[in-house]
Amino acid sequence: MARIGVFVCHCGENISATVECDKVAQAAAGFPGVVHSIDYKYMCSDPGQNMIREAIREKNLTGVVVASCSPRMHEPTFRQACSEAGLNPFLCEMANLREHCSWVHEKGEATTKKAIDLVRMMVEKVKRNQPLYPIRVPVTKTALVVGGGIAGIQAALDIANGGNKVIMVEREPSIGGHMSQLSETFPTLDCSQCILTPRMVEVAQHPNITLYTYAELIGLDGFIGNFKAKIRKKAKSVDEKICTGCALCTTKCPQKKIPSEFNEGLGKRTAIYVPFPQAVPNKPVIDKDHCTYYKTGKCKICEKVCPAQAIRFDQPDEIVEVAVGAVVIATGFTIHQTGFFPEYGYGRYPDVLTGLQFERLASASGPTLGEIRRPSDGKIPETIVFISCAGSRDPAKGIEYCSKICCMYIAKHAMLYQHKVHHGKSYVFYMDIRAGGKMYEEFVRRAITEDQVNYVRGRVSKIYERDGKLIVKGVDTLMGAEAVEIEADMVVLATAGIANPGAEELAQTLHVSYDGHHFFSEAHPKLRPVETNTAGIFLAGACQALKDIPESVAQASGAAGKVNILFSKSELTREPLIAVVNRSAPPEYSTCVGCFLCQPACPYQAIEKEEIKDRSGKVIKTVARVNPGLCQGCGTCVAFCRSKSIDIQGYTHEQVLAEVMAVLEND
Amino acid sequence: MENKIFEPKIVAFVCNWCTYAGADLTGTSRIKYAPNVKIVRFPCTGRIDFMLLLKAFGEGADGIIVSGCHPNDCHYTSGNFHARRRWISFRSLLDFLGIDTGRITFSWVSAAEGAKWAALVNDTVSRIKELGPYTDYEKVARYYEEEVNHE
Amino acid sequence: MIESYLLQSSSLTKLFNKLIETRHIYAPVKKGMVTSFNRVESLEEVAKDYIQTTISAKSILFLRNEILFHYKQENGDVKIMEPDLQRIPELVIWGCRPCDAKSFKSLHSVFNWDYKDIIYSSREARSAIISFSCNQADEYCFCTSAGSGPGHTEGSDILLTKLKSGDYLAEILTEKGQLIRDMIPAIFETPSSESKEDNLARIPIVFDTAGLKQKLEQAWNSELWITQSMRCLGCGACAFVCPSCSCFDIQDEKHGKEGVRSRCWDSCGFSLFTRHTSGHNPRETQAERWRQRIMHKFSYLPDQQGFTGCTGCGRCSRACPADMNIREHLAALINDSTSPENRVA
Amino acid sequence: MNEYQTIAAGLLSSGTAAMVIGYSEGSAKRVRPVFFTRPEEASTLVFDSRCVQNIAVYLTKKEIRTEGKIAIIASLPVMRSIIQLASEHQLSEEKIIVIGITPSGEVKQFNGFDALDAYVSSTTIEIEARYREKIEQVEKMTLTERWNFWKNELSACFKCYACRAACPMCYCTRCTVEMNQPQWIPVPSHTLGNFEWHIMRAMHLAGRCVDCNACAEACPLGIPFNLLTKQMILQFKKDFGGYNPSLKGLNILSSYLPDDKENFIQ
Repeated sequence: MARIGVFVCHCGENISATVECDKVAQAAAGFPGVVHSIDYKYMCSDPGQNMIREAIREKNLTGVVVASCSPRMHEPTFRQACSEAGLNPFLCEMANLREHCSWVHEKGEATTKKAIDLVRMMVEKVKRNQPLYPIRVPVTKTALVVGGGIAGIQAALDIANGGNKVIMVEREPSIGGHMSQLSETFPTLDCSQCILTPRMVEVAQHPNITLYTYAELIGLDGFIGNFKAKIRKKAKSVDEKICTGCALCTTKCPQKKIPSEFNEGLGKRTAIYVPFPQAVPNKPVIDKDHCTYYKTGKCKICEKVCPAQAIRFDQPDEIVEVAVGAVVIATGFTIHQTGFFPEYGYGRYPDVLTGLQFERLASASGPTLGEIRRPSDGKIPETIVFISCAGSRDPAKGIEYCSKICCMYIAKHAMLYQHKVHHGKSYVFYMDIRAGGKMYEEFVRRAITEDQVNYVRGRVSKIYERDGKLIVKGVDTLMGAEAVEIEADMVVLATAGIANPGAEELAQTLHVSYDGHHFFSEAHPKLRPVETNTAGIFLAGACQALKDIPESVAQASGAAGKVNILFSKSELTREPLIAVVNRSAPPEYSTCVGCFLCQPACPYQAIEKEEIKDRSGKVIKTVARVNPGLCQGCGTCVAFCRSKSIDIQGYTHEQVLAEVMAVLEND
Repeated sequence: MENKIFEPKIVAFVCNWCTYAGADLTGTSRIKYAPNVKIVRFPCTGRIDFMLLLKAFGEGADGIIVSGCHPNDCHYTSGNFHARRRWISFRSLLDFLGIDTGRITFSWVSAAEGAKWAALVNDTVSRIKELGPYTDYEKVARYYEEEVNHE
Repeated sequence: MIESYLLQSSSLTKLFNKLIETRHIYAPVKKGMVTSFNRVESLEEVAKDYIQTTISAKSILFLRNEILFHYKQENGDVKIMEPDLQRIPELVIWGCRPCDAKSFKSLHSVFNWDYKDIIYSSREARSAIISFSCNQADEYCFCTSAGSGPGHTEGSDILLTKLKSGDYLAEILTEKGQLIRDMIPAIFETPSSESKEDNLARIPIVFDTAGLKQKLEQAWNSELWITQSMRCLGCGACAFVCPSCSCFDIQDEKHGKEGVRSRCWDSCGFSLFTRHTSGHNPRETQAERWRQRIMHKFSYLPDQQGFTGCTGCGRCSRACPADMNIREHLAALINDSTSPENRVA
Repeated sequence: MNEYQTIAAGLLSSGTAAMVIGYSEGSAKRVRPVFFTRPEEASTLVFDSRCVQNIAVYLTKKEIRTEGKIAIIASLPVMRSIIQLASEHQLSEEKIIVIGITPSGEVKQFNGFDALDAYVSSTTIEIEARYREKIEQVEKMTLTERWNFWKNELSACFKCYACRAACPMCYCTRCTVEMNQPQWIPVPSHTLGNFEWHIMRAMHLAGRCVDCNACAEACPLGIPFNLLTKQMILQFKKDFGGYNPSLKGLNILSSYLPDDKENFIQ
């Protein structure tokens, strides 16, 4: 028989001011199964907790109801107290008399009566509670970092330096990401590559990091601590072990007109190529789509010139499966190309550039070796216009959000231009200047005051070409919406940052949620910004939302910290409030009939098929099984299961039905 | 008994992460509302079995509130989406059977909407007060009373 | 003690009206395709043309759901309140067929066997059965093979047989019948010479019950249980329309601090009927449950009570969604030649 | 012998199928399901408008056991049921041969579930006009009238569960009405117990019912509870844009769209 203890808390006067706590305790004493019922000023205090512990020991309580504040506040406190007295912590429930009763109702009979009802409800629930034990799952102390940009690099290094193994997967032939393309960085104007390259090398050389470049994640199964990742290593057609990285092949390749991705199409590369001189690993790959041999079956010049004989045309793609305990997604972002903008010429004008293209022009390693020259004719632009919010904050274009980094990089671009073309004139069309960040506002001010960049508040409605000039038509809203027309030599659009193509597919592979713009969703916008809703999968950098380098690095370190915390123990314990499919003796084995309609209802792919076999190994029945590592305890499957074969611990059918019955009971 | 003002019995089925927390916020903000509503906590609206609504009416509830996270805000990503489908179909079935769906308030109340929770409760209470006690369903549940009343 | 009278067709209303002054009358009422015994207020409500009602009259005495007692938790104690049997009204079951009337015998025997069920008995004591002989039958009827017949008198208090003239031959069969006659003696006139038999439906005998019982004793392992029950869906339609099936379940229902314990119909055809808590089911397959149904009616009850638990009304066959025809199946069992060594399931 | 009889006999004599499930003449001009294993029995097969019992129900019964394949004479509703059952992992393709008879009387033998699925997907479930009218009639009633209508109809139910037994989709080995910890549905056949049983039955068939009408045909008391599932189908077509069993689709209640429309959530 149940022996329930009820402990009614006054919470100072927080509860007792409107609820007559002594009456509640008295009423509870009369509930069937209640053998102990008291009220006290502060149940959460040491003496209060002692009362609970003593009562458990002295009266052999089989369940405890603490009628006090919200369980979201003190449930761990009281469960701990019960546990210390030898009662399974899950045999303790709380009735929320403070947030849901005393604070929201006036003093009176009805309020006390409601408090009694709430206590009755929890007494009936706790009678049906079962002792539960935390779920333990082993942890594979290897992290998978998807993406080798600055966020991925930072996360990998932090995890690796924490003493854990890392497997990094990068889609491109080299790590480095967008940061490697940048000329200088705001607000310090230090050289991007100078600060990034050492980190890239560190990744390559770190004993704890395994790097897979030119590789993609194609599958992820399992659950926190125990994932199995499937990675496709695309054939590089070069034996990396033998290749010395001399790059002779790249100079001899007859295909020389391929637009360079690294240079945003402003430069060319060969079919066998190293994306940029500081690439890590610094070994070439053959781009099969452009290679003459792969296209025509003839050429093989690279093979002939390779002194190390490292070319392998017949190299296949390789699928590797790795066991990992956590995943950091750091797949970054991309930007809209100029072709997205009809009003700015649909990308027809070669001198209308994106911000990233301008970065390449301004970069010493870029196609112009750092000189700002027009792609069309190589001339140095005398007048340059920067347009912010190209696509961003424009619901008509489907992008409501601010791309966040543009205001700062436009200021940087304008400054770089002014530093390189002293006599040039630069204009910035902007909606607002968003320069929140350490030294950011000062940086923009510097552009305006020291470098004489002309900031025009207004939108550009149209760009068209006239006599080799780009005519930029806009308005200056600070001058009374006066029409402005500028004859520019070059226009740079701060095009909207968007999710990478394939982000949606990746999210589905990883079973993480994503927003309407295909950025990955964090578990909580404020309090869990680096976690996803799938335990063990974390976010770093711009794949979650646009962010600049320091923010990406900070989030990456945050994610790495989370991973290292996860890896700090060899076993993981989780609250056992998870769904369970019933099992019974033969011949039934389970009331589950294996329709598996619960599978699509589960947001976590936690429902597996289990074959029940006889001694000879013959399958008798296939039933559902909830993987305790994956289940997060939402209970959607429970409400959906027709035969009620799934139940959820902590919110069982018996418990919730008893609660409903009890709360509506007439006195 | 007859002179007593009708105080409806209302039970609320809410999810732990949004509406339960929202109701906590109503408390911490000291916003007052009618004491007729009692909350039963669930991990997620996805967990709320449609049978529980019938059971509540059978036990004499005059009104029911079902509330959880706003779409896209579900702690479990999609439990509320599943719940929404369930309620779309269940509500239509109840209505077809002549069970008063006007007595069921469905809502999304986030953890930040303490004031919305109070308003929702008050609206529901005053609406149910206007409708009066819900006896149709309870009567069939307490079918035996007619036979045993004479005792 | 049979007394025969002539009841003019016009007297039927008089009899009905007399009875309804003091008694509740239950009679067949037709609604759509379904005819069932409902409480009626006038003879017009009573169905005119029916071979057999869809549901038998048993539900009047053996309620679908009978409250055995009502309880309340009070001051830490439980108060039990039993139903007031004095409140059971005097009632008349009007218009049941001879096969139905006979079936009350097996209900009576079940509820008075080793324990006298006071609720059933009180209802039985307060009810009188006025049956009507059958002048038509359908191909499901087999009363003549099951110890009953279109003019069988057993179980009825009064049996009315409609004569060619439109008048009725009234047979007063019991004291209850005499009491009714004495309520309105004027309408019970001297009978004519017209033979009762000539006014009864002709229902061929397809097997003889004693032979069947003998055969069944050897038929435990017959293959027929399997082949016949193959199409059985395992529902309870046959048992619930049956006038003599008496299986029940005891159920508690709780509402807050009070509740009821009730007795409700159950069926041996349900797989749950014999299932143990462990999951083990001594009647694992539908074939075993079908065998139980037949054996119980035609072998066990005759052993225990001396009569069969079937009166050949044919309702189960009419109601069966899979066309399990008991008459046909019984005939097949009689002629069964499958080896007794073949085990069921 | 006609076409389906010939096919059935052929399947048995070649050993391709070990058993044929179909219909033959029964009592009182009714038809009944038959199960036979000898080719010569094929000539007793009938198929006409009387064949409304959904014999797909037998495919999941543990009593129907054969070592080899089962061939089934399948009307369109039976074919739909087979697809729905297959989508719920209840049937294995290797064990079943479908001798389909289309509403126009064409006999089609299907090799594999994909072909059957393609055929079933090419048809649509349409609620018959007479039921649509009845549903509209009920919908037009006031709330109280509707309640009284159903109270009157459902209170007649004596819970023989013929509706459940006749339904191919009710294959659970432990129905929720049989669950007693807790007792979700009252066992007695009083009005409440009947309401809750029929509400639950309808909800459990949501998105699964193939509208074969076998439940209503089986009801010995002629209770029009099939209106519940039919109304639900009409509603689903409106709310979720379509309704058809398919191997590819997801069950309506275990899936969702982020922009499902409703007008009642505050």
